[in-house]
Amino acid sequence: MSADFLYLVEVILNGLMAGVMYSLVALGFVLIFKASGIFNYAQGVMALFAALTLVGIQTGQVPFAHLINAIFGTNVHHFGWQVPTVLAIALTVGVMVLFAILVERYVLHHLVNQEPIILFMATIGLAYFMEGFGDIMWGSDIKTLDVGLPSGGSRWLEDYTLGWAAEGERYYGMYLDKLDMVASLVAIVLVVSLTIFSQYTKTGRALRAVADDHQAALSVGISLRTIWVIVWAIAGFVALVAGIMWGAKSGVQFSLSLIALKALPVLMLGGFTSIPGAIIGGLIIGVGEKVFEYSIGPLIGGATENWFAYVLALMFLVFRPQGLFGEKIIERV
Amino acid sequence: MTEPLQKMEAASKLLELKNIDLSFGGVKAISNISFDVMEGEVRAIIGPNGAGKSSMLNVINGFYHPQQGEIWFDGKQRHSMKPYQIAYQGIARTFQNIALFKGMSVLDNIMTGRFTHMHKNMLWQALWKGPAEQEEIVNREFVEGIIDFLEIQAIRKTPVGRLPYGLQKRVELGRALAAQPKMLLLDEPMAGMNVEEKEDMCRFILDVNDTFGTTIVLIEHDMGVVMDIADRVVVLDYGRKIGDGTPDVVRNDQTVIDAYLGVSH
Amino acid sequence: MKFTKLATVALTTIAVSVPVAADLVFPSLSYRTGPYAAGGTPVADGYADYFTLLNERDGGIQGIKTSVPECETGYNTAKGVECYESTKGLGALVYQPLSTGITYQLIPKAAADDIPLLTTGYGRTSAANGSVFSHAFNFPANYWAGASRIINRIKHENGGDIADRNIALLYHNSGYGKEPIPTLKALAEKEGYNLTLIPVDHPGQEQKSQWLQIRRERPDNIIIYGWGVMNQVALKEAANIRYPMDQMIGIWWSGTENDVLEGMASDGYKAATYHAVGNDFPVFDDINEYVVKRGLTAGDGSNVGTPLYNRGLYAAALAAEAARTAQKMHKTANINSGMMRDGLENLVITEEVMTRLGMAGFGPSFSVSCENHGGPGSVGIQQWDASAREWKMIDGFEAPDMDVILPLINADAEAYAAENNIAPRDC
Amino acid sequence: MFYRESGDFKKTYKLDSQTFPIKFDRWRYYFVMLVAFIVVPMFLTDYSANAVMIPFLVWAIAALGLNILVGYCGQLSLGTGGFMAVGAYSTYKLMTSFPGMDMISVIMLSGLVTAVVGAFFGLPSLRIKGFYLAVVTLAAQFFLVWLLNKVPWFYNYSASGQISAPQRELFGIVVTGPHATPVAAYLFCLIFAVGLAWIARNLTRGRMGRSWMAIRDMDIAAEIIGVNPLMAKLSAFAVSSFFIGVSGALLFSVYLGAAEVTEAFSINVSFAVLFMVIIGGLGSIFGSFIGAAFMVLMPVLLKNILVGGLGWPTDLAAHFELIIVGGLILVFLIVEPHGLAQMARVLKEKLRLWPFPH
Repeated sequence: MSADFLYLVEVILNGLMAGVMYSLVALGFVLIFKASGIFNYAQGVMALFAALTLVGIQTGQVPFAHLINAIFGTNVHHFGWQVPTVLAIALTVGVMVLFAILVERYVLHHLVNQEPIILFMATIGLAYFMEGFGDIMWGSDIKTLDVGLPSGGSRWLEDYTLGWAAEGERYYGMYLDKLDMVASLVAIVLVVSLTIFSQYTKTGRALRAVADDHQAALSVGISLRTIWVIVWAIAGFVALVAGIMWGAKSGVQFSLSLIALKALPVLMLGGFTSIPGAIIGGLIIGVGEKVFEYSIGPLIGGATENWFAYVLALMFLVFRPQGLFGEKIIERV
Repeated sequence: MTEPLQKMEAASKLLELKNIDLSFGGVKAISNISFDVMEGEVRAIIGPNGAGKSSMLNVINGFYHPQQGEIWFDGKQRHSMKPYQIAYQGIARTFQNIALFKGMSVLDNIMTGRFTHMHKNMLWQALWKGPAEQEEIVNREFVEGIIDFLEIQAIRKTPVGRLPYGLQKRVELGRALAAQPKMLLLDEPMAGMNVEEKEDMCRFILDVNDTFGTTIVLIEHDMGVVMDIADRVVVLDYGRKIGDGTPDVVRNDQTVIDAYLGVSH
Repeated sequence: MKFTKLATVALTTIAVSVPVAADLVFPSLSYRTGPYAAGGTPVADGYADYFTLLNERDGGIQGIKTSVPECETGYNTAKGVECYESTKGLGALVYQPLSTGITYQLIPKAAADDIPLLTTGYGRTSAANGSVFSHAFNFPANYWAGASRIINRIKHENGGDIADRNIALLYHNSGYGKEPIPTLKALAEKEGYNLTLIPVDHPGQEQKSQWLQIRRERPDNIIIYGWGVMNQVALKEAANIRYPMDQMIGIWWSGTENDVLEGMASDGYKAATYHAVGNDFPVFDDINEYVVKRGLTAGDGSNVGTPLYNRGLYAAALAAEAARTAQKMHKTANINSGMMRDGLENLVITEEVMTRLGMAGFGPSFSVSCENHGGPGSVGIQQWDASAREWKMIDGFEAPDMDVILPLINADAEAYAAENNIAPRDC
Repeated sequence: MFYRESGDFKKTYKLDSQTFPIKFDRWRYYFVMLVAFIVVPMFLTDYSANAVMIPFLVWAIAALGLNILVGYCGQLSLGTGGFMAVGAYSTYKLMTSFPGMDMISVIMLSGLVTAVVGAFFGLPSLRIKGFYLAVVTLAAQFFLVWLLNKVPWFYNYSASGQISAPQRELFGIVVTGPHATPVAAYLFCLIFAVGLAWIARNLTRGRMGRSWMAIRDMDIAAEIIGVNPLMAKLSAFAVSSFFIGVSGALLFSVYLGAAEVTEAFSINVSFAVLFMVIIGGLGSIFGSFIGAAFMVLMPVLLKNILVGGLGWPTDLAAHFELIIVGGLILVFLIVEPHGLAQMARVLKEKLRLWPFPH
């Protein structure tokens, strides 16, 4: 095989992996949109807050340290103990569930049956609030996240594929990042369990009923409160997973909340209401973005990923205006 | 009895549908239906639910494009035209479940009906003072005429979303009338109304037909209303025409009775 | 509309607080929040701590206390302009906006308000041409000097000849990142190496396709002009594809304590710098004694001696030295911003001056003149020693390839002068 | 009590369709205009002009433009940043290649250029609706920023891609560049803000506005009564982009003086202007101004109170600023989901009946 072909395969594989990382973030958006028709702008900030909380608990950091020092002039920083990873993750999930309960009680409870644009506005306020709150609680310096995830390229694969290219061509073996492989496994497990949960369990069906019409679901006896708490808790968990994967890559800091931008084209392509759509949309965007950058990017100056992802989503949308897997928009007169 | 007939011979054919076929995917909504509507006539379309009445209305005003058949309006054959182009030809309609613009007041909703009659371009409207305002006032007077006609002066400025069902139906009729149409399509205008409101609506329909001379195509379930005000009636069942003629002819037609009394096919 | 009237009246009363009598005001436009907080906080701490040291140890500069009003810009140009306008009235002597974007806004404004700008190691490179930019200074070094010095370092490592070597520039796809490109292209013609440009879009968290391209093309050297999260991700991806760390050289904004990885992963990574690293200088003993022990540090005192902290400290020292020069020139301790401009324009930093400040060998010695506001542009090279977990200076401060850079600076300055019809001063 | 309303009947239709039918409102409007044009310039300092009033006016124009598209026509757009960049860069090109051209026509032309670009990116809106339409405008946002950053012709081949506004006068008064006095710059922006507000007012109450609102509420019914959906949507995109282009031009030439596309016109700008429109109130001219005031002035006011007044450390103050702004958005939302303008309307209704309950 020629080196160019192998390079293309490598780009496609890495594109798939990147797509998985995008869809991890997109999953949180889909979950909340599916159950409450809200486009949750605060999903990125929730991922940041979850990752900050995890690192904070793990390294025994004193929450609100900066605030306490400013008010009481003390100089306290760390409790001094190290919490094992699994316990830290469990505690963080607890914090996210608490967050879900508070959001439901103080925000969503008042906004039953409002138009989506109003609920979208609520998530904007929530995003600003969480951004400031997260920074005050855990400080805004860069924290390294060590959850025992493997990092670095997989040496075995590089050596194994070293000899594949035709002689005389510069080829250094196929490169795949171990972290991405782990992320793909986690994503697949997550998607399968969420799909099963939403299709076949009782609460899953209730969740889909609430998504279509709040009042109709209420009239049938589904308690909107518990459904929304469950959904926001799951979305919080998905945000934690996304936070861990992206945090392990670039360290936990403010710009982690910007990963939400990467999820937008995936949502547009895969449709807002389908969990498989989030994964397949992510894969298509990931591969499309990387292959375009690999083939045409250098000719027109590079860094084309950002806008091409949207152009790609746009191409699909022109044929199916509600996304690949979204429900068909039926217009009855 | 004779009076509607004279009206019929003198008038010319306003609308003619020739063997229309309409299907969604495999489902055949309308199969091979032809009928015509005379100018100035009150034409009723009746039939059980799902007979294809609303689909027929949507075909007339261009929202659905039939797979087969010809549509002749005002003497000209209509090729594939977009709904808004058909509105300019002078066809207006009301909807089965009210399609009012909830974000606007009653007055604005009816003024929107005047859209086809106002022509000042964007720059004039941005300037507002001068021709654009003049045109606005002329159209406002016409709309005020309709508001008086429909007796809804009191609710002129309230947002449409707040009105009760009966009044919303009236506002929708007002919007359709504002377009000064040659032909008015009414999709179950009296559904969900009590007797007194039904009488008002019939009075309005007949007044519109008499004073403005607008041809009316009416879909209605209430046989009493249909028999009273309709000049001619078309009966549809499962997408096929099973009866056409004056109300008396249709009332005694055996196939129509079977369709209504539910003889199994 | 009513709401805005209330806001303006409330604002004007607060903003125009009475200027503190006769303090030397050095406003600090810092960013401790937002995507670049980790980079901005130590620099702001170093800047404020040096002036606290002067107040505590010497009672200010020649007897006049210094005050450092801080204003949060979050590395955002609109907030930067707002901070400039709000602190301008307090008798500000010099502005160090710490962001290329804000510098471009302030160059015309500061010139009109007769307040000098000092942008050591960033900002608009062609501000080095003093005759066009009367109020902007960017000594001792700027981006083009850094780029040229890095190329000289690569030449030095390869016996002086880098013809048809492949050098890649990985840069933040913004004004800051694109600044060195003209210089590197000019040097490419002169030295014969071929340059590939690899842009990374903000925020730079996802660089997979860039590093796959690097892995395919295997450039001999990579120059990094990054800022924020982009640096950490770049070094992590380089370690992942096992790219040799000692063939990578970053500009000073990509060679800080935040950018290097845990463990041995980034051992050997080099970066250009215009000031020394570490804290074995007498000035740091004073900092510990007069500032840290008395609990007056602006931050939590943990970043003293890190590259970013030293950069803030060095910028403050240069500003203080310029103020002292202005006081001597105008024979008054109470100087205003116009006098400060003259102080900056006649600043002379020699080895004796540095030893007096307790910073012998901390930075290059240079002198500023009317037509050369950029100084010699001498830059050193530092290397990350992962085992000792600290940066080490491996190459002294040397002047860059001025005969390539100077024409570029003058060309760009003349274009700016033509566009804004400024008559260049004849120095 | 405030509203002497009884007996205030309109005899002609012309009077009935006034902007401010109630006399008290008309007087209040004249008073606000008096304050804006005469009183504020008297108390204008450098700080209050460059940090408070001019940004408020510039962002109000952008919010006005986006409100026409999102509030009146129902087409969600996240491309505001990109369109403002087009406005700014066309101003820069016009100013540098035609130095003689006066500032008003420069700004208007930039608005027209942006209107054409906006209409082009509005084309797919015929097939795609709702949140999915946001992708079209997001593609526009990222593509325009990438294009203006990559093609050196747009920034006259300067090294770093930064563009700075040269000095220009209008009727002999310096308006752009560093020597522009705060009053001149403020009044220049104010003329545009008030003029464009009136244009928006007239457009949205006439035939064009009704066709937009018809498309927003139920586009099938609108199409059937004669509104050509493509023309309506494209005109909404064009007019909205004209406003946003003008605001981008003013942001670059008068407010900031220099701009760099990836930083000054990033995706955050698109989100910020969308928040202004939603919080201010969809489909209301007054809402756009109030939304802009809230999102621009609230952080500045909080900063001055927290840092200037209470002397907090700057980063704590910045974090609390976010918390307070986020908290206020949530509180306003729960009290009145339809935005501040609706809250003002409800307040006005109460005032008209005050002190009587109904």
